[in-house]
Amino acid sequence: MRLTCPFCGSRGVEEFTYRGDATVRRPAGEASAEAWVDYVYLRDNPAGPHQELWYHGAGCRSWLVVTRDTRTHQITEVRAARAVAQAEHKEGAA
Amino acid sequence: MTDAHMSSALATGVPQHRVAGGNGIDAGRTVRFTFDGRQYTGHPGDTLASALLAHGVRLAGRSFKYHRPRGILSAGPEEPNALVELRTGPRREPNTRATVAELYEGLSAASQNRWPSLAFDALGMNGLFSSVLGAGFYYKTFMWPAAFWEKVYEPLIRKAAGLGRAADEADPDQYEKATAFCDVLVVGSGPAGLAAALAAGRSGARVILCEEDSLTGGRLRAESRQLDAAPAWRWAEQVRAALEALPEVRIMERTCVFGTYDGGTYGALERVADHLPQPAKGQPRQRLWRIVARQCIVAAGAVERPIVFSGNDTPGVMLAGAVRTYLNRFGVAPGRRAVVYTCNDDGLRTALDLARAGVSVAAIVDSRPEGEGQGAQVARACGAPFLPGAAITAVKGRMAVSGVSVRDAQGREQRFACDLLAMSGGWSPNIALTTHQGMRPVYDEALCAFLPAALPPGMVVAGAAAGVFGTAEALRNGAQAGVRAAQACGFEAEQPALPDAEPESCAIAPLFHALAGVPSARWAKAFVDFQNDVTAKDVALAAREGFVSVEHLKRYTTLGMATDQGKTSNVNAIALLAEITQRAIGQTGTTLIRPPTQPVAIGALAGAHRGQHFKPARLPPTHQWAESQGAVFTANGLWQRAQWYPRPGETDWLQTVNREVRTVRGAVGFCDVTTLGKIDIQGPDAAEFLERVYVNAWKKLPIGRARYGLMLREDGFAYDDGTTARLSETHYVMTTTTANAGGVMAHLEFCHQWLWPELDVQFISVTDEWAQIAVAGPQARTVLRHVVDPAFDLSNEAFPYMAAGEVTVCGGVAARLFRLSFSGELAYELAVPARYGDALARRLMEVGAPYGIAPYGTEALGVMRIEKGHPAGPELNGQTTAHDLGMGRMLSTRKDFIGRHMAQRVALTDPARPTLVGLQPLNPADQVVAGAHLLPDGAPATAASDQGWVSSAAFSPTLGSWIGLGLLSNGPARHGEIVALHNPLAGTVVRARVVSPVFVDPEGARVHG
Amino acid sequence: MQTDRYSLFALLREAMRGNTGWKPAWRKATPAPTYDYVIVGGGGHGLATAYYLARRYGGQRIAVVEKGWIGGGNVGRNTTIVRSNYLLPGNEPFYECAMKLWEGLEQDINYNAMVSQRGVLNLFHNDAQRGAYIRRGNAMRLHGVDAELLDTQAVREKVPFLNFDDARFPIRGGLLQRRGGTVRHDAVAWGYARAADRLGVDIIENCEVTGIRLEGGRAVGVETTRGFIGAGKLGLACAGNSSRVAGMAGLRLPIESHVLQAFVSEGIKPFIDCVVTFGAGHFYISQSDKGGLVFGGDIDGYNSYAQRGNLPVIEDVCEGGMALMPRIGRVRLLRHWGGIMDMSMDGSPIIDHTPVQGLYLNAGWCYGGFKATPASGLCFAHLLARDEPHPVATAYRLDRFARGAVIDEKGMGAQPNLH
Amino acid sequence: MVESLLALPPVSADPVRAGDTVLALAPMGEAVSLGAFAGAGRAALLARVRETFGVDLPEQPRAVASADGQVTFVWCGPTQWLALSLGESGAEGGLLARLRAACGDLCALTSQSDSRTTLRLSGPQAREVAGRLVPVDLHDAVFEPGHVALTLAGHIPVLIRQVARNPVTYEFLVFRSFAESLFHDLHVAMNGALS
Ligand SMILES: Cc1cc2nc3c(=O)[nH]c(=O)nc-3n(C[C@H](O)[C@H](O)[C@H](O)COP(=O)(O)OP(=O)(O)OC[C@H]3O[C@@H](n4cnc5c(N)ncnc54)[C@H](O)[C@@H]3O)c2cc1C
Ligand SMILES: NC(=O)c1ccc[n+]([C@@H]2O[C@H](COP(=O)([O-])OP(=O)(O)OC[C@H]3O[C@@H](n4cnc5c(N)ncnc54)[C@H](O)[C@@H]3O)[C@@H](O)[C@H]2O)c1
Ligand SMILES: Cc1cc2nc3c(=O)[nH]c(=O)nc-3n(C[C@H](O)[C@H](O)[C@H](O)COP(=O)(O)O)c2cc1C
Ligand SMILES: [Zn+2]
Repeated sequence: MRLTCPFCGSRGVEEFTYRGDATVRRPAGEASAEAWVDYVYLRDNPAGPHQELWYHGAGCRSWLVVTRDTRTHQITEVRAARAVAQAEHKEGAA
Repeated sequence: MTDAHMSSALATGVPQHRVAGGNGIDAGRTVRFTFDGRQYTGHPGDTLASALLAHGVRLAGRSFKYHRPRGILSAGPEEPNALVELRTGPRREPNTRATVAELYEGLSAASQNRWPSLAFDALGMNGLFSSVLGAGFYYKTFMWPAAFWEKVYEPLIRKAAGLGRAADEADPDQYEKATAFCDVLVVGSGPAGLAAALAAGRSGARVILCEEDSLTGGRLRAESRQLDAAPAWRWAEQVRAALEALPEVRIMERTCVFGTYDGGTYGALERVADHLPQPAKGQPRQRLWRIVARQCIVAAGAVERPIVFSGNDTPGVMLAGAVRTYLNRFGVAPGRRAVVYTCNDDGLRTALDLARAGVSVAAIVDSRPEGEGQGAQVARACGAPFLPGAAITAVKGRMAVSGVSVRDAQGREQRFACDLLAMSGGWSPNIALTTHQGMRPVYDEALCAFLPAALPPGMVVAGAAAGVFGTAEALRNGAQAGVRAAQACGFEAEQPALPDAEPESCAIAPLFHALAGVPSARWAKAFVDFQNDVTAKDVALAAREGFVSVEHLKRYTTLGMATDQGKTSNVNAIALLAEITQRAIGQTGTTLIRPPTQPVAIGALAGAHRGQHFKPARLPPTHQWAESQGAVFTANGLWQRAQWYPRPGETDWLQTVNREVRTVRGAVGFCDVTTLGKIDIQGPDAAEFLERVYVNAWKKLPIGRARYGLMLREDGFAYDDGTTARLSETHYVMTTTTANAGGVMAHLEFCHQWLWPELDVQFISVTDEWAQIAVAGPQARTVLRHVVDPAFDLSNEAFPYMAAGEVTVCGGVAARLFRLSFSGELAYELAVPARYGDALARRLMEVGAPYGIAPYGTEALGVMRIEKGHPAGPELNGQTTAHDLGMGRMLSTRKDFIGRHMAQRVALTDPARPTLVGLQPLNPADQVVAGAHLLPDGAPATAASDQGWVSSAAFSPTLGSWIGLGLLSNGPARHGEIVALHNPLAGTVVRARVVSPVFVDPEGARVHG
Repeated sequence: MQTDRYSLFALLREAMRGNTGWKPAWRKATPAPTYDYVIVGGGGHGLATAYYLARRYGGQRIAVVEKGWIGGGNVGRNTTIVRSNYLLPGNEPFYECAMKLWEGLEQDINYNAMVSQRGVLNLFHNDAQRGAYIRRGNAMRLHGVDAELLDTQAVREKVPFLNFDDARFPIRGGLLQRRGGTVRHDAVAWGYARAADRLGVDIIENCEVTGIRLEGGRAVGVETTRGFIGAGKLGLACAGNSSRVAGMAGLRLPIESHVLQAFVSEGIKPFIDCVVTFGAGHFYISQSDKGGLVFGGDIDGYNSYAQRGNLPVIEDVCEGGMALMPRIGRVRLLRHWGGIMDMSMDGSPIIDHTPVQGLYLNAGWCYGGFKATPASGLCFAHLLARDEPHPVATAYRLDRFARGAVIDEKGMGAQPNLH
Repeated sequence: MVESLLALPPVSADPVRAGDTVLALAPMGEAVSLGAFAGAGRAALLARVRETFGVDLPEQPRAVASADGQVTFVWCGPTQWLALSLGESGAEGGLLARLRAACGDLCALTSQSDSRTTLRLSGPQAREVAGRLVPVDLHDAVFEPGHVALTLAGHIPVLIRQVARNPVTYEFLVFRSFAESLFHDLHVAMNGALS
């Protein structure tokens, strides 16, 4: 499997580490216990397109949000996690 | 030829079966080899199989279960029968297919799975019991008495298991790996592959052409075919030369593409030196390629199918196409008098080639009714009797074919004497690479073949692999595939001029077995899977017992599970099952084909990283110096660290470690602690960032001070700890444990890039930048005074415990000094640029000598941290909480930090959780062992009384006693209590008192001294 | 007369009449409109559940529905290691229960599953690992389970062909459980299926569950590719696919689906006579009774429902193999494949009710559920029949994540790919 | 000035060769990492570097030389660069000091002089040898002098860059503690690549 790092280009999966679901969001400050359990433990785990976090640890050290089909391992999109988070942050702030 | 005749040939060693014109051998040169200890000769270009056949050797091996005598079935990698142990000693290679083992001078091979000899094999008796030993028999018996399985039955079964023997010693050869990138990967260099490579290569695309054989050409070398009115193999050689001249084309012979992986990655194995007596110095035996290709053209050809009939496994029964290969490529006639048995026109060509080579054709048996196909014509041309609509019902001969029984269209039995039976059940396209991503092929009734339906992205199939069987068509098809693949990569491509090929008929009528009308009792010797001895009868039995899914059939009978993975047997089995269950072949479906397409040596998949080089070694800056001191090293993750420094006269390690500890506690010692992770953190939000990743407070940490920090995981359990020092308003340097250095870095990046992108902060590892050396002991300051340049005030007031600062040492070397103590003594960590680490160690030895300085290793470090009750790896094992480690009160309630919320869950705050304590045996000589469990004194040794465990233990020379750290339920409330340390593995129980985990200097006077 | 019971005598008798009298191992059942219990998933756990329900809990009308052919999931593709060498109190009694059931399995179900107690040896390479293994071995012993600690010399005597002399991470010893070993994977599925079938259980193949019908918050049956099947109680045992199927009832689970690869070499004469795991790399190995080296290593580490993995892990596993056993360098890898497992958030399984009434869950077995098969079946049957957890499976509750009572053998936290 | 501590090179071996391809330790120089702060703006940092060094910090995996040729800026990630010079590390008026003056307020500056070791592989077989260990495409149309890749050489994290075309020359920047292992692995690959 190969991931295209937006910064480094197409690389073998051995350069990356996986962190899982990129759709969950860390609850804010005093969220409910339930919200925390959801965030830390519960996953959609879909068969099909999956948004997930990868870390280009052996490369540019960027965290990436990757859209990958869990049935075929085909990757349709890779974005820098920082950019995704920043966009959301701005949205949240606005 | 009779058996007697053959053995006389053996005795003389004359290759009596050579005929003229082998296009792939160098008949002018001779190569010697041995098989089962006998000497033979062959030519460069021969395989072991072709050379044996040239000598009339038929018997090559024994089958797996019934130990039936087996010969050579094929001329390629699909060979199920002729498996040998190649080479000897540590290079012994079991299960090597004689049909692809290239001959080299001195080659030595031995038959396998037989005892005492190939010709007489005691376990050949198994065949007599075949009706008992049918499919799945072992599931039905060997159950009584239960204890007999391991003692009696299994050892018996295991005696019979396996074929060849693995070497007894480590593989002496090297392996290598490499990655290659291309636009177009072409798999196979038959007419389709060559045309594809030419079309793509001429467009300027980067092309890799992989051919598992030693020569390019595919079937063009195997056939007596003409292209442009010249032998077809000459055309192959011309194309090869043309390709070689193209700068962006790379031809890789002896390279098998064995697997299709995700994202256009292909695995390939290059056999660099398997055709040589041994690899040249420094060279690998084999090389594993990871090929990254934008497009892949699978032009892997097809494999011929045997026909299922009684006795079809007798040595001398061969695939028709293989017979042609031996004739045309190797110049070997595998027999003197042959019968051809076919259901298709391609098989008939064998009769023509045989006749041309002077082999008499005893009969042509064609399953098709009179008038279908070209049999009559061919028979006339060979002067052979022609039997249309006929079937072979039995084979005569045990060690070799001596004749066949044929039932003709009228139902009459006829016998023909022969020493060779060439059979063709049609061709199965080599589609393995198209299925590795889970795609299932579909059945084509007209071609009698499974063809790929869906393909992995970027893959196309061409030539016989795509069911395009004629040479002219394969050429065209391959060229088109090459053009399209190049275009898909953005190149302008056009079809190359293709040679003229004579028309060739591929007409076929389905024939998978000759059993119609044969009493089923005789199916027993009608083999479907040769190597695993699966007969038509086994297929029927499995179906009767309900194993009617092809995947069940496979697993129940082991059909297709041998080293050949059913390349010659799967389709016949499917067809048989379809017939028995009255389904169509397509509906019955195939089993899933998995990588590798050909078995791959485990050594090659491992590559160069073996032995001491299994993993890279990280060497601390003082490594060379420590070596010179005679240090004993230990692996700490990838790091090699000095464990202790033995001195003359010390007889065991404990003595050494005790001395090192005493030196530190009594005078001064030093230890390289470079391996701790060091992360440089800078930015306006650095303090805020630390607040969020550590449980404790950071904003108020003064510049020039360090603080101990604890990190949790988001699930509330402890993750890592270390000290972080503030060097300026916006600049910190964090230390992590050695084990988690990489993980913490990734964690910080995660927090920063994903959780809190609004924080302005930067990280970089400085682990390797600084040689960090702990100098510890009452004399530490005194010694340091000789190292740190005089301008710097080292006094306790100016540079107290937990101070951090930038200094210069040894006359101007920029350094960092931290007053930290893991040992509990007056201690410093001095960091100098890594290049000076070695010199600093030497300097410390020099200037410290008057004070009795000694280096200490990780073992003494560990003893002292246990004496001080500092948690380390065994306590920070991912299962403990801050509370468990006695650090519950560090958790700030005034801020959010990673893990804060989950750390509050009931089960994490339960006071009964095992919590850090010290353990001191009542008898100081009683050894405390890490991993012993803590039970109330006098309680029975059962799990119900289990209240904790010893996490770390050491002999404390300071206390003159063994001591331990443990996690004990309700621990802090139990100081003073006596508990029992149970170690049933060693059969010991040690009584110990629960004490504070800080054994030495609990007030901390020394560190402040 | 058809032959039903398996024995040496039956084998001989059938041999004499051309093996024509054997009955199908299990009937090809067609679904009835409704059952008391419907188990989703014809893997080891589902089939064992049905068997024990029928056999020990007097279950009446029971069906196992399987989307493909039984045993085609993880039970049919695992590396067959069975052991009960667990550390944590939540696990150890359960796995020992499984081990005891393995020990009597063949006589119980009249099927030779080749339970082979050839021993499982876990190697360690440094002091920290030794401490951890001693802790584990002692936990086992306190639970009354066999465990032995071997030093380097003892390991050398047992498996002399390991790399002792040129190792980057020298072997310092090992923890041995002699009662551990291997079991013929397929036979477990077929044996339970046959035994359950004989007790009247309907085994319905090629029947994929596509929906869970809820009425008033209660699960009443499943929609399948072969129509609706009503269920008094519905039990999910669909390893690897638990999230998908539970999702049909609106549940989200603390599970990710991951691929684990496995490997088999060409058949060679036996020389490895126990299971060996390498403590300094990702590698474990045993040798099948056919002679193939069966080995594996770490998971690929990303969510997947494709039953295949990629080269980096294949290479990593083979590197581990060569580091440990350099004599297998010229032995060839014959085939490699993958299986999809439920990787749970703490690496331990779940056998529990769900918030949906009538719906029960058996999931989260990670890469270690084969050894659990008999106990998993027994405990799930117990839960289904009695509506309370079996005493050896009380820790496997769904709410343990909210409570923090996780059973994290490896201490990796809520990151499934690290377990 | 350093008076009495002897610098120890990170790799003990002398240069090795196979055929005409040579592997050697490059001289130790000065290396400083730049980590751009977000607040102050990346554009400002680029401008400041351009002002002082006469070159744009590369926005892609590239290495560029300063106008005076004394400093090379190597891309190291979306917000990081490595500045390399042949000067003596930590010297007054050295690279770190120059950078501090130029842009110390806009980025994190950290000495990496001792973190990184440079191994230089040069010769007709250099591409073949590098390709044995490095899983990135080094074809000369794709990876040219000036190109940089952060990747793995076998198991070892490296920054590889091509520094010359004739003969093909690469530099591997590797963490100092890994240098011996990388040297060994490259040496093995050199011998193997001759077949
Ligand atoms: C490569 C590999 C190696 C392993 N090695 C070991 C080992 O050595 N030791 C060990 O103890 N464990 C091992 N395991 C784990 C073990 O195999 C599993 O934990 C265990 O088999 C899971 O239980 P099962 O047998 O019921 O699963 P499965 O056999 O997977 O059964 C689940 C069944 O549910 C079916 N199903 C799924 N969805 C539906 C649906 N919608 N409708 C109907 N049916 C459905 C599936 O088709 C499947 O047949 C390994 C796993 C893998 C993949
Ligand atoms: N008339 C018939 O019925 C019939 C049937 C089948 C084949 N053929 C003949 O076969 C030829 C077909 O041409 P083609 O080019 O498609 O096939 P081919 O068999 O000539 O060539 C295929 C080549 O691919 C190689 N190969 C296979 N798998 C490989 C792998 N995994 N990695 C590397 N190399 C691999 C083989 O060694 C072989 O050299 C024609 O000459 C045709 O006449 C005829
Ligand atoms: C313990 C074990 C031993 C196996 N031995 C063999 C073998 O000898 N030959 C073989 O072809 N496959 C063998 N396999 C692999 C199966 O063929 C098959 O790949 C596996 O069950 C997964 O199924 P799949 O590949 O169809 O998805 C074995 C599998 C297991 C679990
Ligand atoms: Zn990157």
